[in-house]
Amino acid sequence: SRDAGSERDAAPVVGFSQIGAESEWRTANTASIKSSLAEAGIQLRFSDAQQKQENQIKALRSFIAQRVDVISFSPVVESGWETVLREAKAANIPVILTDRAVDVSDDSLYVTLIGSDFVEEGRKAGRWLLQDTPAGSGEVRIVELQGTVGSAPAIDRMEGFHEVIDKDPRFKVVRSQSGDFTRAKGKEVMEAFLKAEGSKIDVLFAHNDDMAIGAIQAIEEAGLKPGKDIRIVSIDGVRGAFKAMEAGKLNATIECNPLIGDQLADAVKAVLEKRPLPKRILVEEGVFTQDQAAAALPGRKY
Amino acid sequence: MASGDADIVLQARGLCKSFAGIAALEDVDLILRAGEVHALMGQNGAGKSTLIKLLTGVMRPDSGEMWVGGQAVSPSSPAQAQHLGISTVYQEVNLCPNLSVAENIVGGRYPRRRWTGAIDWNAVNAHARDVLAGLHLDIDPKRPLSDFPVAVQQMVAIARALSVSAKLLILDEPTSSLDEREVQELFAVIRRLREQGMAILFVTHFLDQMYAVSDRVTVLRNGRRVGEYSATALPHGPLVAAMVGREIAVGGRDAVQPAAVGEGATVLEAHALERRGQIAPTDLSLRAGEVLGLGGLLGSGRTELVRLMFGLDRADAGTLRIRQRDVTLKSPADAIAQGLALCPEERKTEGIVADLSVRENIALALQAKLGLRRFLGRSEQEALARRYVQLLEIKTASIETPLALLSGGNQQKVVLARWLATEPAVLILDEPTRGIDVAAKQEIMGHILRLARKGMAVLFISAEMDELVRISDRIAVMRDRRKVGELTGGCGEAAVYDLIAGADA
Amino acid sequence: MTEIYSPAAVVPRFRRFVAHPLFWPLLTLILLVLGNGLVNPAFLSLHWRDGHLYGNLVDIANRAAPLILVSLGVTLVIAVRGLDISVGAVLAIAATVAAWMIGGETDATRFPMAVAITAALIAAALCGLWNGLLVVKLGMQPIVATLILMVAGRGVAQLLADGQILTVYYKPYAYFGNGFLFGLPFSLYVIAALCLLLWLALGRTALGLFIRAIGGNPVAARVAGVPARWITVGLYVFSAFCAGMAGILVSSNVSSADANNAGQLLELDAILAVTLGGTALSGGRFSLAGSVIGALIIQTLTSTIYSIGVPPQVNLVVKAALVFIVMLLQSGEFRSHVRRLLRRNEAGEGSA
Amino acid sequence: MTGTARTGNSASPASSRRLDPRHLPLLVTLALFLAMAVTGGLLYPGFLTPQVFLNLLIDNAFLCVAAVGATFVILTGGIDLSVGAVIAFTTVLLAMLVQGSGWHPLAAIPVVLALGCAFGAAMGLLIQRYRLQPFVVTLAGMFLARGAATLLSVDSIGIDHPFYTTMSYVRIPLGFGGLSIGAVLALLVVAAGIWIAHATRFGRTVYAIGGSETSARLMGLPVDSTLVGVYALSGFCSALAGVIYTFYMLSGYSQHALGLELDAIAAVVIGGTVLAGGTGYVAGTLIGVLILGLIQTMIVFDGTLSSWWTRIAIGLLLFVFCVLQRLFDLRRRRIER
Ligand SMILES: Nc1ncnc2c1ncn2[C@@H]1O[C@H](COP(=O)(O)OP(=O)(O)OP(=O)(O)O)[C@@H](O)[C@H]1O
Ligand SMILES: Nc1ncnc2c1ncn2[C@@H]1O[C@H](COP(=O)(O)OP(=O)(O)OP(=O)(O)O)[C@@H](O)[C@H]1O
Ligand SMILES: [Mg+2]
Ligand SMILES: [Mg+2]
Repeated sequence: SRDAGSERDAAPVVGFSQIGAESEWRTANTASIKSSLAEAGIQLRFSDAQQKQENQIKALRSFIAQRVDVISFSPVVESGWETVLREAKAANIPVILTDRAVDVSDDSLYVTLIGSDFVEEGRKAGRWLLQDTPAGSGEVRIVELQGTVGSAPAIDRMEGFHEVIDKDPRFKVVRSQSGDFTRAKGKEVMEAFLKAEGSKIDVLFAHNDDMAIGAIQAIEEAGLKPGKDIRIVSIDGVRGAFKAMEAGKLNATIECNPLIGDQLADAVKAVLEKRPLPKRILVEEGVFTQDQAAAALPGRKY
Repeated sequence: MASGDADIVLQARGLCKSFAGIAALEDVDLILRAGEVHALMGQNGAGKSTLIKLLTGVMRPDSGEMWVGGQAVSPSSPAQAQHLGISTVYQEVNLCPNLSVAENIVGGRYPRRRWTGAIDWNAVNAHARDVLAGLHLDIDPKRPLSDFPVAVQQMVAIARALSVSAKLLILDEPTSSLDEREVQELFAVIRRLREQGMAILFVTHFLDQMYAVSDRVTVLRNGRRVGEYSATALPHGPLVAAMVGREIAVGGRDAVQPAAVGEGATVLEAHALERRGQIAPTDLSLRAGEVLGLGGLLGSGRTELVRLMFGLDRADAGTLRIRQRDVTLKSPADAIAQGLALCPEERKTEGIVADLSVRENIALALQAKLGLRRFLGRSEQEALARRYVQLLEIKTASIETPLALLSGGNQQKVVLARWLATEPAVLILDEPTRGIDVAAKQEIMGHILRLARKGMAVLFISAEMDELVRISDRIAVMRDRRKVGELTGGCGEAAVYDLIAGADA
Repeated sequence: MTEIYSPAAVVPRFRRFVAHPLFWPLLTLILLVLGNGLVNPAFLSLHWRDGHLYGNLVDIANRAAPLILVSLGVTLVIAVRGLDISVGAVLAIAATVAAWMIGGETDATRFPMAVAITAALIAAALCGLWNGLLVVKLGMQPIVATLILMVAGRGVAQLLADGQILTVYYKPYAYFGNGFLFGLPFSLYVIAALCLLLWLALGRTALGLFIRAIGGNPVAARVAGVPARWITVGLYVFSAFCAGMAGILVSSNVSSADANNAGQLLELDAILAVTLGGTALSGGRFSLAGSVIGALIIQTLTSTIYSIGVPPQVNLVVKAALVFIVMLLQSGEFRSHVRRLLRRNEAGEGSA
Repeated sequence: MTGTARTGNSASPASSRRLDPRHLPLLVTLALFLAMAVTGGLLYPGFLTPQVFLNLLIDNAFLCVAAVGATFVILTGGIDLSVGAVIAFTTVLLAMLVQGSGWHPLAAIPVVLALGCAFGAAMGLLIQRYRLQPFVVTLAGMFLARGAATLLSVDSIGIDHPFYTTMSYVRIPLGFGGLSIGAVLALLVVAAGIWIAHATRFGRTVYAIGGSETSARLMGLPVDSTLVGVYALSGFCSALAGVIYTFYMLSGYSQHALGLELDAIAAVVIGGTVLAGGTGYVAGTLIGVLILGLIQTMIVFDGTLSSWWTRIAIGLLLFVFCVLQRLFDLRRRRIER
């Protein structure tokens, strides 16, 4: 086996385990990581887990067997990492998390977490809705398109959103159903909502842009005007969402920034140089509305 | 119990069974006694197998009663029947092709190792070898059953039934795929068991076999019991009359007259055809208008040879000429396009499509010959099916009945009809009359001869030597996977046997 | 009991009707729809809007269209003792090819739409050819042969799309999945055309007979001269072709091709539809009409779940319960078991 | 008399003792596995280390256990699609019992095992009693089990009971590396599976049913109870796999083991078992699992593949493997005939 110490100066090796390639967001995330690490002169061992935690654990074990210098990964879920992270620690390989936290008893099992906060995204969507709704308006009937049942973003975004709107009795989520984060399902479920509720829907909250884009089509086919008859807020901030906002069909999108490559590269360098790092590195994210869309669109990378 | 007779092993009274309103058995009585071989006779579809299925718990009777050893019983599964001491060989080989021969014999009653309780495979194989040896069958019991042709499978099924120490042994047409010598082995065993006091129920279509071992006969006709007779007191004529319901002449050598053959053109010519491990280089030629018989013992390679000629297997060497042109047959479809037809030996695996109706089964080969686009259409298929159902006297509720529901002999007739319907130039028949009753067999033989006289070339394989000798214009004899000689028609059975035994002579 | 009170002439006809293999699937579908209507009368309402029919039933038919297409193909593969679990991946490939070839950010197309669609269908058919050859030439087990494409196919689709969801802005493309012709969704005409084609192919040629013979006993069919290998390959091609058409419908419906998610788990739904329709997975016995009904049952189930508004975490349990009920209803053994129980109860009450 | 034709055909005892020709496909599969491993070793440094191969077992222990259960089902000609869902349900229930209700794991584990077994038996009963197709029944079972898991909890629940943490970290030392408890359990299950398949009446009835259900019935074998038993066994194996999964993950989550049933079936089939039933070996299933694991390991070691190339590469490796397997098999058959 090779001598990790002597090669460290030449080209440090990072093993990165990605969740998968389930959405454009994820693809942009992967691309950002790949290009930033390459620019920084870091060698990348990339592994795709196809949405399965066990695959991620297998990948981490292989990284340990290969004696990479740093391990980084976006955990599929929070729990279940204790054992393999201990193995990494025993092998003296530092771990950097991206995207979301892990639930471990011992904080020292990872160095830092770079990423967004799904609960906060849900809250932002809720706050936007509060702001956008004129004071003194009557009941606001909301339908919600959830992400894949049981998935972390779905659970957290729902939690954050409800945390905000539940405080105001005017807001009522009348229907909530999973659209699996896809356009096709988003459209199909929205069709069913429209049939069931008629024109009594005021707001649509979608856990991601893709479902919102699908739902917009369903709303148009039902003869209603998306963005006007039904206000729509969703999360992610992909290009398609900006286009929809430009056309006035989507009201707001909460950015969830996948471009964390540079921050990851910096963190890797810091770890290798044994510089201290904060336990949490936040990613810059904003809320975009229709009036900002046209200006922001050309600059969007994903 | 109805009768005080102590040696009655099984008694059945008033058994009735109907399928979808059509009676297969009506009010049938049967008495089987220890130390007696009881034959069950009847035409195809008379209800023999159905009766056996009722006795062995495969099906429940609609009405009627049964006693075993004086106890009223109504077995609801074969396992229960086995518990009652009834051991059965069903008409179709009902074993598991994927399991080894030994396991098929022992299956369900495995010897165990003392400590672990695990199956003792050495004991299993040894036991199987013993049972097989009792039938003078020397095969490796560890090989899967599917490695062996039906004849051997049939012997294995018999071996399984014999390996149980039962009170009653039921054999449904055990001899239909066996040749003379195997039959003799079986009869020797049957006689031994009779001496030991076992009751035996035996179904066959061969009258001489019936006379050879049976003490009593029950005759069924159209699902009704015609009567029970003592075998010695019932000569040929009355027996057939009881089965068929009218007088017919059977077995006379002049029943079918092989007319003198003209010199027809050679239609099929095999030259040094060879497949390693199966067929040594063999020549064979076949002329239009003749019936060429192919004689030999089980495993002499007859089936393998015709498979090569029909494109079912590829030859390693040698040539095949059809109508003076060299051909390479890649599949049966090619052979059929050349005007060949092969009625295969193994009805269950290569013949019937059980889920399809009688009509579709009959039309299948002709349709394959015509191709996808020239579709026969429902009415044409119906006409075809009707014609052959009538011609071969196939007993079926309707031509739309799934073939699975027909009796064994009638299934065989359907497969035969399928090939007759293609009106081929060369018709190869591998054991075509297996399981077909006496009366029908004569009709079929006559029909085949008539076809030959009209110019068809027929290659005929049969385990029944007298039938072979009677119908063939020429007989080619095979031994040890090669042709050892040819004889002309009417040469007599002895001559064929001499040739078969040639090496020893 | 019916036998006693109904007029003698009606009984056999009723019996024959009940005995028809499609009776129970059809009854299930009708009960499902009616049940929905009871809970929510609006479910059954159909009205005319912007020159076409509008309502849940139209949605169900339209939504079920891709599943119906795929189920038809899979039915025939299963009928010859095969299995095709690559349909979802093939659907994704076809959708991606079509979307990529039309492509672009604007209304202009990269290739003419007809070319794009033809290419997508050809790509799908080639996938089927690949499956068929693996099964027939190499004798691989159908499930592994198609597993290979199931795994790799989606990768190929993502490779073509570079991991992006390809959005199609070219308006006419949206017609296939969204358009209406004479008031009914266009996709229904696609289904109708395919059914007609199949009806002709199976009823007017010997194909139906051959397929059932191959499924019933492949060896016997081969001995009888049926070109079993070619037909089998052909059916894999057909199945993939159907998946390709479904891909076009799906991608057209949302005006985009999502290589990763399009047709996800479709193979399971398709096989479920096929089985609910009465086709035996062991081959031989198959019913195309049954598969259509099966697909409609599945889509109605899905719509039911949406329209009765169960929380999403209960979805699967509800679906499971409904599938169990549907299955048991269709099982003759179960029905006679229930009948026996009822009769015993009646007898018990009588004696008491 | 008829000896000429017969004795020529019986295999000579010497050769049959040396190698049963029916084991040949298994050996070919094993040889291909080794060839593939060597190829990996040549391509990637650090690949041919003992721990990498032990990891194959550690990381796929649950798959292995579930696949052994699936092998029996497939041998009867059935299929069990509920495997992954039962695993997920087991993990969630275990986590809730241990974490939420404070049960000791040793009390909770028998409960979930019994539940898994009962669930399988219930499906088996439906299949056997009402002649329902296994595919639909177990698919509905899959919906039900996963739905029940989601109902119990949508969140992923971590388990930090000391018993669990030790089960998770302990490595049985083998000199050249260590095996986890789960891996050892998996090997035991494989051994038990081989024994059941080969040396018990239940196992042999399974093969007989796969060969021909009607024949098995006519032979008087206990077909009905065996059919139910086979699904119960598969349910038990799935639940046990779920237990091993919790050792492995220290968490219970309704989305665990998504699509694992297909991996299990693939492992069984690659291991040489025929989906139509009747032929195959439990040992082959172990090799099948290892092959799937090896393919994944090779891809991680490569480390340059993007997500979609990963899929394509898995497909290609699967393809190469299956083609070689088939070609060897076809050759063997030709030689044997
Ligand atoms: N399961 C079934 N369903 C419908 N009809 C059946 C069924 N089994 C048998 N039959 C019919 O019952 C009649 C008797 O069949 P059976 O098999 O007992 O005849 P057999 O005397 O054994 O004839 P063979 O000599 O040809 O074997 C036949 O007409 C057959 O078609
Ligand atoms: N009695 C037997 N003992 C062992 N093997 C046999 C026996 N009979 C046939 N076989 C097997 O069958 C093969 C050849 O059988 P084949 O069917 O070609 O012979 P056949 O002359 O057509 O016999 P049949 O009269 O059964 O049709 C042999 O290779 C052998 O394996
Ligand atoms: Mg019979
Ligand atoms: Mg033969």
